[in-house]
Amino acid sequence: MIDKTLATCMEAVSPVHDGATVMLGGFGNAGMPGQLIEALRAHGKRDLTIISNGAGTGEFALGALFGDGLARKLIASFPAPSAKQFRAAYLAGAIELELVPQGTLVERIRCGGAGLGGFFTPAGAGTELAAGKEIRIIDGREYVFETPLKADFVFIKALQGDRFGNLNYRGTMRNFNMVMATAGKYVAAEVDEIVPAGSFSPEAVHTPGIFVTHLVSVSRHPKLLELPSEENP
Amino acid sequence: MIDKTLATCMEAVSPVHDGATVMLGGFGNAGMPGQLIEALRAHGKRDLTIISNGAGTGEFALGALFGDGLARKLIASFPAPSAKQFRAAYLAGAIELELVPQGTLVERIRCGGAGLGGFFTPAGAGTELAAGKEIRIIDGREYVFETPLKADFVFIKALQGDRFGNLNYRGTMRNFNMVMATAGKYVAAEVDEIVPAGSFSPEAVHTPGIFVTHLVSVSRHPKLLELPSEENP
Amino acid sequence: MLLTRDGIAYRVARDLPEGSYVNLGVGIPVLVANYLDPDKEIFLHSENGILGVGPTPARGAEDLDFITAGKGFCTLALGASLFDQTVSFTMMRGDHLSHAVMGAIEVAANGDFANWRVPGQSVPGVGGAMDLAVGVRNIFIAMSHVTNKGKPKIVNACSAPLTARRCVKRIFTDIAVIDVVEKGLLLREFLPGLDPAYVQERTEAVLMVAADCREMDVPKNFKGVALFG
Amino acid sequence: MLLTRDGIAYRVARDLPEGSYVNLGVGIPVLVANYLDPDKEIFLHSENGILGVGPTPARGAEDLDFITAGKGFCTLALGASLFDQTVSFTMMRGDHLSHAVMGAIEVAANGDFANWRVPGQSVPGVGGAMDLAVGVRNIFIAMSHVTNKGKPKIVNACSAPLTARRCVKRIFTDIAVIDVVEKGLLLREFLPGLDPAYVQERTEAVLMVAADCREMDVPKNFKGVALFG
Repeated sequence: MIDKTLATCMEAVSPVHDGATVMLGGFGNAGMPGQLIEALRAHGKRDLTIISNGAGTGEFALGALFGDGLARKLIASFPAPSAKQFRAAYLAGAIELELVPQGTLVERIRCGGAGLGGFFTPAGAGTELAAGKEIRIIDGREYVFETPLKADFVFIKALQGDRFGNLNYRGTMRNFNMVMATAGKYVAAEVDEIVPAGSFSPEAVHTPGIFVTHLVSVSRHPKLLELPSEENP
Repeated sequence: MIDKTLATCMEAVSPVHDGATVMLGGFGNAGMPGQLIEALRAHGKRDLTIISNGAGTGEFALGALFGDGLARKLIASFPAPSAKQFRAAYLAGAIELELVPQGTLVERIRCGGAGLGGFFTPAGAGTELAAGKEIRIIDGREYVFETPLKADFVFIKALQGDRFGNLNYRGTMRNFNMVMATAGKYVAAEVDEIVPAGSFSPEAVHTPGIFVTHLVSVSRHPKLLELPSEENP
Repeated sequence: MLLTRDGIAYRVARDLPEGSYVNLGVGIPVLVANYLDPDKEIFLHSENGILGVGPTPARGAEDLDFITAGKGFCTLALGASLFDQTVSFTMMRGDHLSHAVMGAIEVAANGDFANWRVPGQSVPGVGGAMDLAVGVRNIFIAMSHVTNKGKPKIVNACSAPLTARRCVKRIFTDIAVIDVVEKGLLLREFLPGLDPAYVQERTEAVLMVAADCREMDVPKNFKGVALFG
Repeated sequence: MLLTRDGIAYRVARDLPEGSYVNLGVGIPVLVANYLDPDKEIFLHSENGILGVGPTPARGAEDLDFITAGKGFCTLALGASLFDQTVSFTMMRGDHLSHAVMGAIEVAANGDFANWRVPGQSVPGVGGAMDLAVGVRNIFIAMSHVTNKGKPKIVNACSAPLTARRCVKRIFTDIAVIDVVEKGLLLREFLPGLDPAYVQERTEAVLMVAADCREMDVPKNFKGVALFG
């Protein structure tokens, strides 16, 4: 019987090694695998290359990971002004940033997951983010050559999963999680609930189980459940 | 009020002009827009370039379109041995065939729909289907450069649609329909049923309405409803 | 008396037709949502996977799984759909959205614009701005006409790092509406009480004046919000 | 007494482990589905958008919206998912499926193979074969050892148009199981009653014989179907 479920987030992050490339899903707090990232922090491996849309905020999960000094490089599109711990590390020269347009980041991950070798995008042409990259004029328009991204470990968040690794999402949780699931050999999903095999309608599966190697059911990180307060609008 | 519904398939095909490039969804009989293709046949415009996975079979819809002599070129991955009318036209020199690996066809359509300029795929490298194409070695592996495909008109099939053009599919109907919907400025969907706005759960929309410009509700072509018989296994 | 940020947003909203698919950037652009004609069906897109963003939920009714690209909570509108980042950027880069409304640091006479990095900014972030800029037919810029130091933001050539070249279609400021056309900038509207010369004085690039150039039609207030100030 | 087509399919099925994700091509490969160990959970993929193809429905229970890539009607297995062509080919080309079983016209000693176009064929069609060949880790070939004219199909170099280069991992024929390894072809198994020399005589390329080369373990019949004939 196939059963991809693990008991704990620590178990899910345990194979991560120093120097690994790690993709982390989520966009803002929605769909962020907060408990897996906390486990990654506790696991403490260093020199990580993190691929993520942003750099988090605050004192937990993605935001705090950069304060721990575990990452040597971030590939991202939007480390927000509120990403205080990343900003401090970056300004101290302790972490490298590879900044890419968000659509290019998405497409590079898809390219890695879909077995393609690279693509030309118009995004970034004529800007400083195209510096040093191959340029090609196609049908009179300028395009930038971009290369695939893959990761040693991918950590994502979904709503529900079954023992085959099939996943679904709610609201705006899908964001980077679905495409990142295709771009690694080790893909662990944090879910609110593991449902019995056969619970999903085949038409309603968002991430087919083939892309997911492990899943763990855990309550969301308490900080991710906080509604905005006066201090935290 | 937005209302993308049309009364008839003839109305949906009426802007098609001689020399147009037309994408037709479906894989086998599943998800084939049979009534729209019959209307396209009746419309009778010529010198069409058809983009479709196959070349149909039998005496109706996609298969019969090639017998009508309306197409001057087919871009496809698998004109099956049972595509008798296409085969006859091809062997008579009456139609050109651009044969591409199926994954390359899919990706070229996606590339057109996603605003990209081209991509490198390993599929076809070292084969006669790469003849004349740019080759690039990336990380020691050979890739073939492929270019985007778009169409003047896209005709697809879905299960249900709403007046905004949101669509869902059942079973194996999605196939080429979802990606083709992104690759044209004029995208008409044939649906079994038009449902009231608000009927779809936002998580269950397969093709967001932004990609669909017109839709028409019509019973499926009778030939597509036939179960296999002794004569037609 | 110039337009407020809400006033600019109000004016932008007037140019969004029924059936448009619109991405609203952070800052003044998101305010546009408050001024859409309720009789027109317009789909608002959020790059993190929503087509059909609805109103902000009431305090206490927020749902943690429903946020916009600006990280604020949202609801969904009638006919909304949810999807992942690959589909969202297909919409953005693939010429499917009809309009993107963005802020800017500078806009040049040829339609170049800069909006993602203030020169000298220590930690850059770009997000989806470049994809929208190259992929959306109607790029609308909503911004103050000059900086808070009074320096023109509509210039001959951008000095800030570019977002994209030759893509801006229309500029909405606190004093004017200006189109980017083949030959340069075309003044379409100016604030009541001002005149084209006033706008030109605050614009580095040369403005052509449209034959039908007219006073902007914006009320003083809208549902209690001051559109002038 | 050679293996029948069902016999080859039976033998292929033995090499598919629990948890494998397998695409079965037309011809002998699709027969593999009939011989899978019911105690193992194995997901069958169909390129038109199914992961988890189930058994063929009973006559009269067919559903027109549920077909496989071979255009036959199908049901879905426990845990199945449905998706579109972009996701399907991400699985195929992106090294996600664990196995693809395909027929072949020829296989060369270096792992090249040809399966999509018989030389001189008037109307070519390629389908998804090339994407599977470049994207799946374990390419299994299931075919007769020689043509119906007795010509070897395992050759030094393919003469038919290639599907892909250097990708075949294992060849299952009606008389042998042969691995493609770094140095060439390695005979792993031969039919009971035959010997390595018999297989070599019917093979153009030189075969190395594995140290543990052994007789193939296939029963005469399986649920009433003859596996030898």
